[in-house]
Amino acid sequence: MEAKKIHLPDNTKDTDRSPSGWLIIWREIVRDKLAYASLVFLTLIILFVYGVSLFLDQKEIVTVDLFSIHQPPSKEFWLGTDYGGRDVFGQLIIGTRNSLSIGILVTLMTGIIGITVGLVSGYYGGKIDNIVMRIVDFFMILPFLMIVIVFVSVSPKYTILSFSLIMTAFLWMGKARLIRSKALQETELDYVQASKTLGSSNLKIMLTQVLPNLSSIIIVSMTLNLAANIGLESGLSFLGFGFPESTPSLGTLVSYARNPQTLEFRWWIWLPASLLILVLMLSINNVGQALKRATDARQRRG
Amino acid sequence: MSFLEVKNLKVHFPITGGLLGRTIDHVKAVDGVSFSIEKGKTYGLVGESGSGKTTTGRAIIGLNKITSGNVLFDGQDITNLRRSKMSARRDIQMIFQDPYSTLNPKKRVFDIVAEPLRNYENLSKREEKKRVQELLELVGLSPESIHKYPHEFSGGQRQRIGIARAIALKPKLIIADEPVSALDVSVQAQVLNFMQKIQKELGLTYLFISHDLGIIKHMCDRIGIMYKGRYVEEGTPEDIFTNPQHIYSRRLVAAIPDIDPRKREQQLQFRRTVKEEYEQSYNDYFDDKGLAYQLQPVSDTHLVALPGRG
Amino acid sequence: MGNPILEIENLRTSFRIKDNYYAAVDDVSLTVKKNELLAIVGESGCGKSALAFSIMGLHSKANVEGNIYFKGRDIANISPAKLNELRGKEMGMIFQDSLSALNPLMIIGDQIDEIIYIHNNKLAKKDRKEKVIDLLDKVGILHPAFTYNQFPHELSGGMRQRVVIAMAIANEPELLIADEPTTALDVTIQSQILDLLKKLKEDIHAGIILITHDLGVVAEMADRVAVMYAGQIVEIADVYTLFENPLHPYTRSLLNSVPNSNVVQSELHVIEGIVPSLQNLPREGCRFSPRIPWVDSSAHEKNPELHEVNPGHFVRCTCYRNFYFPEKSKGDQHHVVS
Amino acid sequence: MWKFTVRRIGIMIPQIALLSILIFIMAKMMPGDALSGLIDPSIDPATIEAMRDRLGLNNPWHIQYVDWIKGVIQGDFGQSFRFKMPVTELISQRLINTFWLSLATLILTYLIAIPLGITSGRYNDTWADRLITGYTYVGFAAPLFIFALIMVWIFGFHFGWFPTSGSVKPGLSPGTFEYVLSKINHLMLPALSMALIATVTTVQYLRSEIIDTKQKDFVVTARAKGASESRVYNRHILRNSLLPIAAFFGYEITGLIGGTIFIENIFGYPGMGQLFLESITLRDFSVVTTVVLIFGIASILGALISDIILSLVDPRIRIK
Repeated sequence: MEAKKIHLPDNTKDTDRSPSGWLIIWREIVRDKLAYASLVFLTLIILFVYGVSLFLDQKEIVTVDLFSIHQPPSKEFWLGTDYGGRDVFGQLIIGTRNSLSIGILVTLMTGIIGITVGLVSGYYGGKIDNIVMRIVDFFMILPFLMIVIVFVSVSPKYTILSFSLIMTAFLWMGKARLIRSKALQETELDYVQASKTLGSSNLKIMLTQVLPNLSSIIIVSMTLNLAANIGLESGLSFLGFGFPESTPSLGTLVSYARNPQTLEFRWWIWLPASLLILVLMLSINNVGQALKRATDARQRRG
Repeated sequence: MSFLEVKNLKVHFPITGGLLGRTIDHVKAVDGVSFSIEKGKTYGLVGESGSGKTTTGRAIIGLNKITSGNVLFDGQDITNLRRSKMSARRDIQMIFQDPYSTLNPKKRVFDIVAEPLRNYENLSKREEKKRVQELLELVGLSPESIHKYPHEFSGGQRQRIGIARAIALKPKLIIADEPVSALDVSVQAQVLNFMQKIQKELGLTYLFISHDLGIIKHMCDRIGIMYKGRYVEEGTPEDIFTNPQHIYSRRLVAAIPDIDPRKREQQLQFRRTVKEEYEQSYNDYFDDKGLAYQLQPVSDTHLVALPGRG
Repeated sequence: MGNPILEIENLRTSFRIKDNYYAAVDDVSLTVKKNELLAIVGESGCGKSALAFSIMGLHSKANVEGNIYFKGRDIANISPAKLNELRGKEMGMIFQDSLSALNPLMIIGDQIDEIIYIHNNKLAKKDRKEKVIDLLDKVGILHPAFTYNQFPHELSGGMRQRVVIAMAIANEPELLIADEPTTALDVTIQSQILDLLKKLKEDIHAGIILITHDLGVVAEMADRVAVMYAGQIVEIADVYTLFENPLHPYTRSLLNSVPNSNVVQSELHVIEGIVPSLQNLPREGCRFSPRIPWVDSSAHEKNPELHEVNPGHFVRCTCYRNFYFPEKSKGDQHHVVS
Repeated sequence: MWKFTVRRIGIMIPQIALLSILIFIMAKMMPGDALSGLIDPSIDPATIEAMRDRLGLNNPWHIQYVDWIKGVIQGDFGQSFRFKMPVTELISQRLINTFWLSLATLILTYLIAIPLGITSGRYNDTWADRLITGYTYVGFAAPLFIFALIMVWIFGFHFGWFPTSGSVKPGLSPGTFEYVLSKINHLMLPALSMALIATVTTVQYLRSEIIDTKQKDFVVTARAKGASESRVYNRHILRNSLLPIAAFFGYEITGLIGGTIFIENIFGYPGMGQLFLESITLRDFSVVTTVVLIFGIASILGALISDIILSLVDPRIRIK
């Protein structure tokens, strides 16, 4: 009766390995022209910025040169100079590199903390989960920007590292909440229960069973977070509470526009940085949204 | 001596509330259940939603914490035994209801079926692959499909993969929690027949949990009926289906639609009588909380929850 | 039985998957008479729900071809406004999942009130409320005035299904379509709902289409039965004929694969293979042939049609004449061969 | 309903307590204290020390905390050493300005979000939807401060349609019609800039909510009842999708606070956000503490309001 082996209805040979989830997602992204273009653009920007900045001397760029204040774009200064006579183009390259680096760093740190807390909280549930989530909820309500500004202005030895630590300290909660709710859903599914009855340890189930099922949501939210974090960093730098003064940043360049004269008449100082931030965030978001669509579609099919 | 013995099993879930999440009350999902299963037999646990049948099965295998009572397996007390000491537990495995969520969608069939082997047996890669392929053949799937993902299979096929995984460690007892409820009628038959076949071949004992009395009758050697966490009746299929004693069992049996359209009127009549009887004698069969009494033997094989004596 | 109130001719309902259209309902013709309960039985994916939705005009018109005559009028090709006059008034529908079929943010009373109001906005609010409470009482809700103000999630599954039924019969329709009305319910609740439907059938004299996968429910409820497989009707007969003298191989296999509480079966019959998905439906020849490979292929028709083998008993394809169950011995040797 | 509200308020109280502790810790981390501003080389350090003692600044931290809380409850937030006046007086006008700015932003946010969200959700996959989705894409990615700068640059400086700083034209007396008009004129551009960005998430949410609801079974039920398409939309789809949106506005407050810091800074609008930045640059920490406390409590209250509205709107939440 169930005598014969049941052959699968599709036309692929049985011996073929089915394409893995990531391969399918990659195909979806390539098909999405806007996202693919964004991805290519991002890759080029990153290569360019990190490559060129190797040849730029940061010290020289941030040194004040009183003889060339507020020069418009020229052959020597592609994007003119700022009020300190510093080359805007050089600052733009190094600023982009710095902004990207800190965005990536903060995203990774919040990711690691958020995933760990969310996974443990969602997997075990119960009392631990209750307490953790109450704390997370509390921090989520707080006026994040203000508190970060206060900590930035009172932290004694202020460096890039302390800046990213302060950002991380108040940014991991959102990720924790997201991961926790997904982990909770997954943990209720039978495959997790099955693993328990098959003798797998909790740690093993969390890492090898639940985590892979969160991977698409993690990658999507990390991508979107990266964009948000770059925005936050440049926003804080714009207000003067981001990078230390000696370190060029896109936000700092934009902040020169707080001078009405600069805003009105010297567009070359602030507009390129503004547009670059905008385009960077748009591209990263495009990739993120495309990833989201791709993973959603895959879930539907699965 | 019985193979699996459950003594006065209770599983209570706390209801938390208030600001501090204090425990206000308990849901008595399973409230004093005792039964035993003999080796190589199939024991059916029936009940409607909320009867506690699934919780009973999950408590035995250790997925729900047992509040009180004992579970003896092959003479050994396995009550609330931690999973880390599961070497004693590899003999009990479970088949789950939902063929879609029971397999991890991100894993290939090979990894799914090999999971228990990796936990308990140190096999070389090659041995492992051979074992997995053997298991897949045993459940009637082509051994070449080990590199596929679960979503490439139909419901019935997935359920077979679940069974392959459950029998990988050559268990002695399998707890089957509504194994065919989510499947179409024709596929149900495939899985049920298959379960009977491997039972013979591997000498398995089943605890078969279901809401479908037809399937229970077809599969089981002994049946227990649960209602709100307690037993109302236990006996052979003969006892339960031709001579149900408890008013709830009678109502349950009367509710099964008869497959013969000529018996329609008769069935309707029967159901009406039982319904009246149920309404009239409800208080005789249930205590003031609407729960069943203790089981009392009415024959060698037949126990019914009746008031009095206990 | 009376005159046909519903006549369906060559209905075909297709859905788009990626770039192609696939027919979920293919060449279905049937009639329902007044006072008659027609059961449509089949497994998941056979197209029975798509058929029900097509009759109610709930699928986009572009997807539906063929004619559906309701009291002589072709409702497959009428304007939405005209269709709305019929829906809910002369045609009622009972849905499977009562929790999702009810608006979670609206009280029960308002949801039933709405169907009365749409078709008779002259009735005063007070009278409508009275009518709703009467309806709730009629479907066996114990405290109708209280339930009127409750939200769907506050009711049990059985109670909610009663509400859905109350809604469907609010305007005493002449055609009632019940799509798996008891599938989500426990057996004891199921039997109560079925009894309620029987009672209502006598009360409102409607023609009823009952869609189900449960042969027991069919045996208890139906006057006539249509068996669907892969989008087509493979057999139609009155209920006694169908259970006592089923002809189509699919009907016979299905009846043999259910555990029957009346006879002791050592082993259930298994229908080989799987129910094909919409994209994998065989488009030519007998759609059931891949699942009975032991029957000689010459037994099938090229373009299987419904044949009237006895008055009122239709069977699709000629393969039923040559169908037999394979010998049991063939079954058990599978894992030896590999 | 009442049970839920009481429980929800019960959650809020520890939140406020926690907030006050956090702010107190921040205040302690800030260099200097109430007397630092007074430091005058001619005063003997011993005298200052004595004053410190008298003011309780040398007490153990928990006593200081209790003292501070007592003051706060009585409306005493201390002195601003820069402006040499009580913080309460200093912030009152600023608070009103920020309140109007926030209110205008909220109103604009919903005025934009609801029609766009509905159009985009109801007619999804049309050119209108694509246009709106495109806008939300850009709006979601664009940082507020850059968008606001470009708005000032174009509409403030280039076209000169709107004033580029202040909250009212100097020289007008409060109460006159011109005064009110000038207020609104100063409010428009900042509020619009903030709303155009803040509304994006609401548009997106509304759109996906409508698309989701469209596919719900109860919508099929409504059609099977014979309801006309407009009735199906108005009574079932839009109603069910708009109700959760109504509850969002409490949560918007947290977002608004971040927004006002940028917006008030860019538009030179004298509100709380600007005061905050000024005080932190001037190290006027009693003002900073007060602003953070007020905004923190506003956020907590916003979340409370949202949750209560949600429980009113969605009966399923009340039960839990």
